[in-house]
Amino acid sequence: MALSKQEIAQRIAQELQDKWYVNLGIGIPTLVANYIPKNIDVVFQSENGMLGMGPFPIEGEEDADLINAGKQTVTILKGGSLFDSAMSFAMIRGQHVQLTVLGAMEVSQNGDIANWKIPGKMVKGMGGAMDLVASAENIIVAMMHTDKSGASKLLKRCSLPLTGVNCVKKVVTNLAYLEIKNNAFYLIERAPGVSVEEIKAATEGTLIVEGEIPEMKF
Amino acid sequence: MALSKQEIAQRIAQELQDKWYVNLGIGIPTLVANYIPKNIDVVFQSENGMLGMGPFPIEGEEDADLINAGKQTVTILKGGSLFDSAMSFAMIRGQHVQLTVLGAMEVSQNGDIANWKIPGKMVKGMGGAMDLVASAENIIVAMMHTDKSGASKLLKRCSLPLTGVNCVKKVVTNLAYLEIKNNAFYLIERAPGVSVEEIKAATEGTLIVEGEIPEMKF
Amino acid sequence: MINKVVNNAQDALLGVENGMTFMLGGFGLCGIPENCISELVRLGVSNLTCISNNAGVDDFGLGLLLKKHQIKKMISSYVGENEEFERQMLSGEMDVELIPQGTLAERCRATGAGIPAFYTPAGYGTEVAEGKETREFNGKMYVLEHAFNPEFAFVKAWKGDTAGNLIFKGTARNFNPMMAMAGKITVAEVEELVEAGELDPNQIHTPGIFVQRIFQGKDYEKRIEQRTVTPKS
Amino acid sequence: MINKVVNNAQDALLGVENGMTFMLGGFGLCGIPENCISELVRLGVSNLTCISNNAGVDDFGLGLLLKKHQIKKMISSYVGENEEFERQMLSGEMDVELIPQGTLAERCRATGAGIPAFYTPAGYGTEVAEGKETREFNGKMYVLEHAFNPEFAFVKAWKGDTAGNLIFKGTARNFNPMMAMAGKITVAEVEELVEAGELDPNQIHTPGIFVQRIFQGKDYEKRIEQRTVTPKS
Repeated sequence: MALSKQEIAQRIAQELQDKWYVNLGIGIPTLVANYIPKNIDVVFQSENGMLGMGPFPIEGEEDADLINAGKQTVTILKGGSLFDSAMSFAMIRGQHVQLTVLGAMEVSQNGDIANWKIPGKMVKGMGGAMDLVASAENIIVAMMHTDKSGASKLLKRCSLPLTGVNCVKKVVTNLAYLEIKNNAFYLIERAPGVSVEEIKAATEGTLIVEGEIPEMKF
Repeated sequence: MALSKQEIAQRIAQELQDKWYVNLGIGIPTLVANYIPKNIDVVFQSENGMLGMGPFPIEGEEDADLINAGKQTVTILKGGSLFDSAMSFAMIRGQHVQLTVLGAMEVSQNGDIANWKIPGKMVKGMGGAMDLVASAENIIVAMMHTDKSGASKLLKRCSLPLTGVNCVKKVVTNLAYLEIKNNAFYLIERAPGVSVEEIKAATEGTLIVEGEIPEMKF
Repeated sequence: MINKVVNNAQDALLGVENGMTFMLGGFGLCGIPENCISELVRLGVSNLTCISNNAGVDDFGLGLLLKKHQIKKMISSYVGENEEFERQMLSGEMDVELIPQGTLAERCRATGAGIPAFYTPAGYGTEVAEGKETREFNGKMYVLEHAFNPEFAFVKAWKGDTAGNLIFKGTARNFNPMMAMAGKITVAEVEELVEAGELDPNQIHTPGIFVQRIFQGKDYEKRIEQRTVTPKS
Repeated sequence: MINKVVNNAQDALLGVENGMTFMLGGFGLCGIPENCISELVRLGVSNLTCISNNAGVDDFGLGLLLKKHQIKKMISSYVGENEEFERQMLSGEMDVELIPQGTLAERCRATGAGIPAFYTPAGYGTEVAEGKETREFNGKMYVLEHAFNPEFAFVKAWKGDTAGNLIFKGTARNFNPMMAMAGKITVAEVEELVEAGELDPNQIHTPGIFVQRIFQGKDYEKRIEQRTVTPKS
């Protein structure tokens, strides 16, 4: 069965490594914070100016001056720090953040990503996404494999305006965990109960299937 | 009679204006701080990371962590601030400092200045001087009019490696107060008792003398 | 010490005119100069170019200026959460330049720091880089980005002193420090204005040299955009 | 929170090798990483390239490395006050690259901030700009300057916590924050090491993300180069 958004986040959380600084985008990526493996220390960076982002505040303790990049009230953990936006993006651009997880409307087999604009329809802006994808050494995209009409979002070429080029290395969808290399999507794991054929059918870009493809483990 | 170093500083201090932030170089410029006109507020910036530099500390209260750009122990005034070197030069480069006063080995009639290197002999380095002269809107050079052998230091062209080009607007020497424009030194004031002829003789660069040249007043 | 205090927002905004370019601090509604925005609405100045990470919401922040059609052009990184904004943008009533958030922050800093241009990887290969110089350094491609040239910067701080020194709180710091560096005239409104000497010089975020006018703000609403909480257990 | 604490200078400098490029914080003798410098002397590593605003004095600071001929090249803005330095430089034993102080600070920041290059007016028309690209922006000439690529950065802070957050004191801050951002491995030595959570997150100068190793320094001399005082009246 296809993964829920929570399960996508849970699978991505398995990729976290000890001592990593991590930036989580809005949407599914935010949920990753709920599934940090035991025995590892990771620190969440919020690009509006915080390291050590903690959980939502206890009801009644919200502080208008302490929000995350999604404008949600949050807390800061012991050992965290606060800084301005130039410093925040110095961290990002300077590759001090080890992992970026973000959502996408489209990803292409050469690692391009589109997630900020639908011409004539929706223009919310790229926020920090262009800086993040242009800079991060390690980018995981969290997304649905297809759109509501069933059309694939894993493409040969993105049709929407790009957010970044040749940058995405890993994609976790509701159907599969894929790596991008050699101008193709390499199928690494299947969602439990989802067949290789189903994934092939849902992937417009070149899909490489080498050997037996294991199911994800949670 | 030619001015003493203190008097050069005193004359320069008359150029200070209310609400100016001022960077004083090492040597004669440092002495300017002793002659701030009454009824004006100026703030001294030290490029190693301080605004609101105050006098030397009371004996016994020296703090190794509070020095000026000349590595001298100083104090910080109420309302001052401390910051890093990048921020300090952001202030300088961004023209937030209204006046720079610095020493020179040579100045030329087109406003070039040389003060950091004598090839084969002395190479202490430019420190912050190149940033200061390239950025400041308002630069006053404090210097002796001639070197120890009597050779002019106000030249048609500098012979030493330059610190900056076309940047010096005013020069106060032991003999005169001069402005630099139209590729010439304009004589504005004489040191008390020093004749125009003496100044002419000590100036290698083109010296313009228009009308009666008043003596400096202190 | 040079005294930068003015009486109120009205005095702080003297010289503001139609057609000017402003920077306004804040991320979402966090750390926005509420008093300055109210005064801009009251003054009714129009044809403004506003550089601000976001554009407020329909009835608060820069949304108040949008509603009155005072803004000709917005330069932002993210403009969601604002229906009137979207309407004016899609209808062409307002011009919008969207730029990556880190590029926006760095361009603000560059403006104040006397850096006319710098290279950044953000936006390479996208429409953000169209018409811009690109260049390779160490095998990676970068885009040349330039400083801004704003007439005024409006920032909001937590505490400030009479010398113009500012301290921000939490994530309300965001774009405020760089914008404070960048204004030809920088106006700072603060929640608490103290005498010079009361703030620890070692803890100042924005040195007073960058601030031309400072005033004690009033009636701060500090609206929360997304109130997310953990229920009391 | 990620713990960055190592036992001592010896552990902090693991991996230091001959021929490497280091950044070392400090202005004059103010805010220099005394413990790291001592350990570099003890290790005897040589052929080093050192990026530091100054080069110490004959018997303290980087002068200690100079005396042992461990430095192949110095990149600094000001190197007076050091006879052995002058001797090695004029004799050609050591290579010296002098660059404007603001350019040095900005290049350190750029290194840490992922900015490969930027334009600055400093040095235009002088030998500092020789061989470098120059360019006009708004009628003024600028020089293109690049980021560095140091293996280690050694910085000294006043207080630090186990998460690597740093607070500097007075003008001992100087180059330390930018260099902390720039090291592939940044080693911070501190006068006082505290638990994560003891420092106010709003007052941290260098966020812990930039620091890979931190240790409690010892035996600080904090020598004063020019002791200038006002006599007691």
